[in-house]
Amino acid sequence: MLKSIRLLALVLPIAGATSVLAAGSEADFKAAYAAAEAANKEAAALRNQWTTTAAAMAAAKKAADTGDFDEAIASSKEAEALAKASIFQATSEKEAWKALEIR
Amino acid sequence: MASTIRVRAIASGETTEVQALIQHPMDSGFVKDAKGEIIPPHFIQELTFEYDGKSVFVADWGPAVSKDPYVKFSFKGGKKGDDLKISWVDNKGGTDTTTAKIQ
Amino acid sequence: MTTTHNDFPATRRLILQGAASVALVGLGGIAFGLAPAFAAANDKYPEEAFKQKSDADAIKSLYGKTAEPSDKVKLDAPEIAENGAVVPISVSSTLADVTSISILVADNPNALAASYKIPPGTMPNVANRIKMAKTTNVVAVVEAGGKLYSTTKEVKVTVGGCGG
Amino acid sequence: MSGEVNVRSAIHFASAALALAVLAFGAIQPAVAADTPDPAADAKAFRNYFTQKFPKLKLEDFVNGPYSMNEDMHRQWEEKEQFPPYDFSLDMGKEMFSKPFKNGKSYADCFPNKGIGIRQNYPYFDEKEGKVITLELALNRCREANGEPPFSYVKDEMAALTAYMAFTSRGKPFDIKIPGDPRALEAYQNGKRYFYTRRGQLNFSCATCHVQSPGERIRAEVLAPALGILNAMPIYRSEWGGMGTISRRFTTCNSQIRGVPLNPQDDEYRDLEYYLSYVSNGLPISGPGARP
Repeated sequence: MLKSIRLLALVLPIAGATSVLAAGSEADFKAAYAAAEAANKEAAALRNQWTTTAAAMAAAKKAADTGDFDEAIASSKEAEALAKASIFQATSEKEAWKALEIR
Repeated sequence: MASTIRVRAIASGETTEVQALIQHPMDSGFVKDAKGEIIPPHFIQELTFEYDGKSVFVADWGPAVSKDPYVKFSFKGGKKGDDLKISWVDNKGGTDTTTAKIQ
Repeated sequence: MTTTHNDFPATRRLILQGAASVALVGLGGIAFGLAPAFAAANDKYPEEAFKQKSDADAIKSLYGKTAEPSDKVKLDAPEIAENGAVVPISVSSTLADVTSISILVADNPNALAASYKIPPGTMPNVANRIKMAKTTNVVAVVEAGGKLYSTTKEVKVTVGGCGG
Repeated sequence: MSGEVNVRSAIHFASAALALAVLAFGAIQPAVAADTPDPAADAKAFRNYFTQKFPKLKLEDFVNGPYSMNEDMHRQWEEKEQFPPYDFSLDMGKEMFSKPFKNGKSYADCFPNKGIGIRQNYPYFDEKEGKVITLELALNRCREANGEPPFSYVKDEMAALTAYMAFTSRGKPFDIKIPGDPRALEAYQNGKRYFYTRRGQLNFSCATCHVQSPGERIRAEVLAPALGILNAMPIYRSEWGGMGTISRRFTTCNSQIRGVPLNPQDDEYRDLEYYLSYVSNGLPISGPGARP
């Protein structure tokens, strides 16, 4: 019984350590995903979201569910970039649209 | 339920021109629905036109005929007020018939 | 453009599914043939001809002979179909005692699209709307006096009409 | 040696000129845009742009969209019009229009002239509500006012009803009015801004396709000119294998350029329809229509 407890005591920290490592990238994923979500909400406020942002966020979530946090972080970052681009588009078009107007 | 067959038969001189439009999905069996499942083949196989008891036109159709199929032909004879009987059978045994007056 | 990478696997998956589904349907087709009940219901329906892949096989299965090109068969079809799902095609002929007109689309999954029986007293012309999978030859065949005549025209299709 | 100096000075000169031009262009821009919107002038300019771009086209032919853009398409359209695929939807709409609601009333009681021959006046600006009212919205409001559930704006029932109402107005010119109310002018301007604003990852605006390149192909489709683009609504599209309302057309256009569509009949779409209909004033209603 004693041996098993000692063994268990040994295994636990290692498991703890590795999960910390994995958890680390999970935390990174959560942060990256939250950033993407925030940017996409701002795009929504400007009534100018892109379908590809939503697709990248879905891919990120799917990858995260399977535990592939590297892929999940990459997709979250991509989603954030797309959301930021859609925000830039909305703000720059506030004036730029007049260039094309038929006069 | 209104008939699925719309017919326009116009007698001019000694020929009658017949146009028909039929409400039918004409599914080819190659199309997938939103959930990705194949929509099974469902198409009209035979369409017959009868005037004065004898067949004046028979169409054998495959799945390559468009949805809501249309056909136009003309035959000698037929005068205003006569009856033209139209009926179809599809690959699932579905049928519909109607009788139209020649204008 | 970073985004293209995540489109690519999606389209590849679609193509694979597409291939699988066509194979599946092929199987379905064979089983379909085994159900004599349907065939018996309208024995005049040329079951076999509609299942042939190529236009040549379909013509042979339908008429049992080959067609010779003739300028007496007129095929009216668009240069570029506005949509492969609805291609207006009309066939007419100046030949005497026409008994049948058929329309085939060479590269469709099954070439034979429609076949019309023209009883005596019915004019040798027909118009209809058919589906075309892609740019290919439309073949119009007219049976007159026991012989087969045909004409062919290429129709460009930009959006496939068979879907899937 | 002197050759080299010339080259360097040429470059300097060119870049200075360029900077000047950009500045000048920038300077002119805000001066023009600051004026208050003048819908009448816009409509005239809008019509002139297209009649000059397609001098051979009769004014009323613009309502046929892509079919007025090339002969081969026109012939295919004429063939379809002999027995058009929207026939079923039209009959269904006519039947629905006359069938009373559970409370005995019917659509005829909600609309001026019993709903017959009035499509050309929609959308109109409702000064009580201070907003644009489109035909599709008015139909659903009529249903709700009579205790019936509203229809989806993109599905067949709404298409059937609007098909019938459009059919009863065939040939009547669009007659959209902008009352003196400043909110109406603002709604018109919102619609115009939406029409010219680039959106979606493909960074297209409605104008990129329907003003800059009507008659040309984008992938498989020939682009319709913006003038008279709503006159044939609702349309049976071979692409959809079914009917489509204006709401369906706006939302699908958004997603095709990878922009997330708003909800049907959101203010932006109602204002957009207001602008597009106004600048097509005078062109005949030809709905319901068939399209590729």
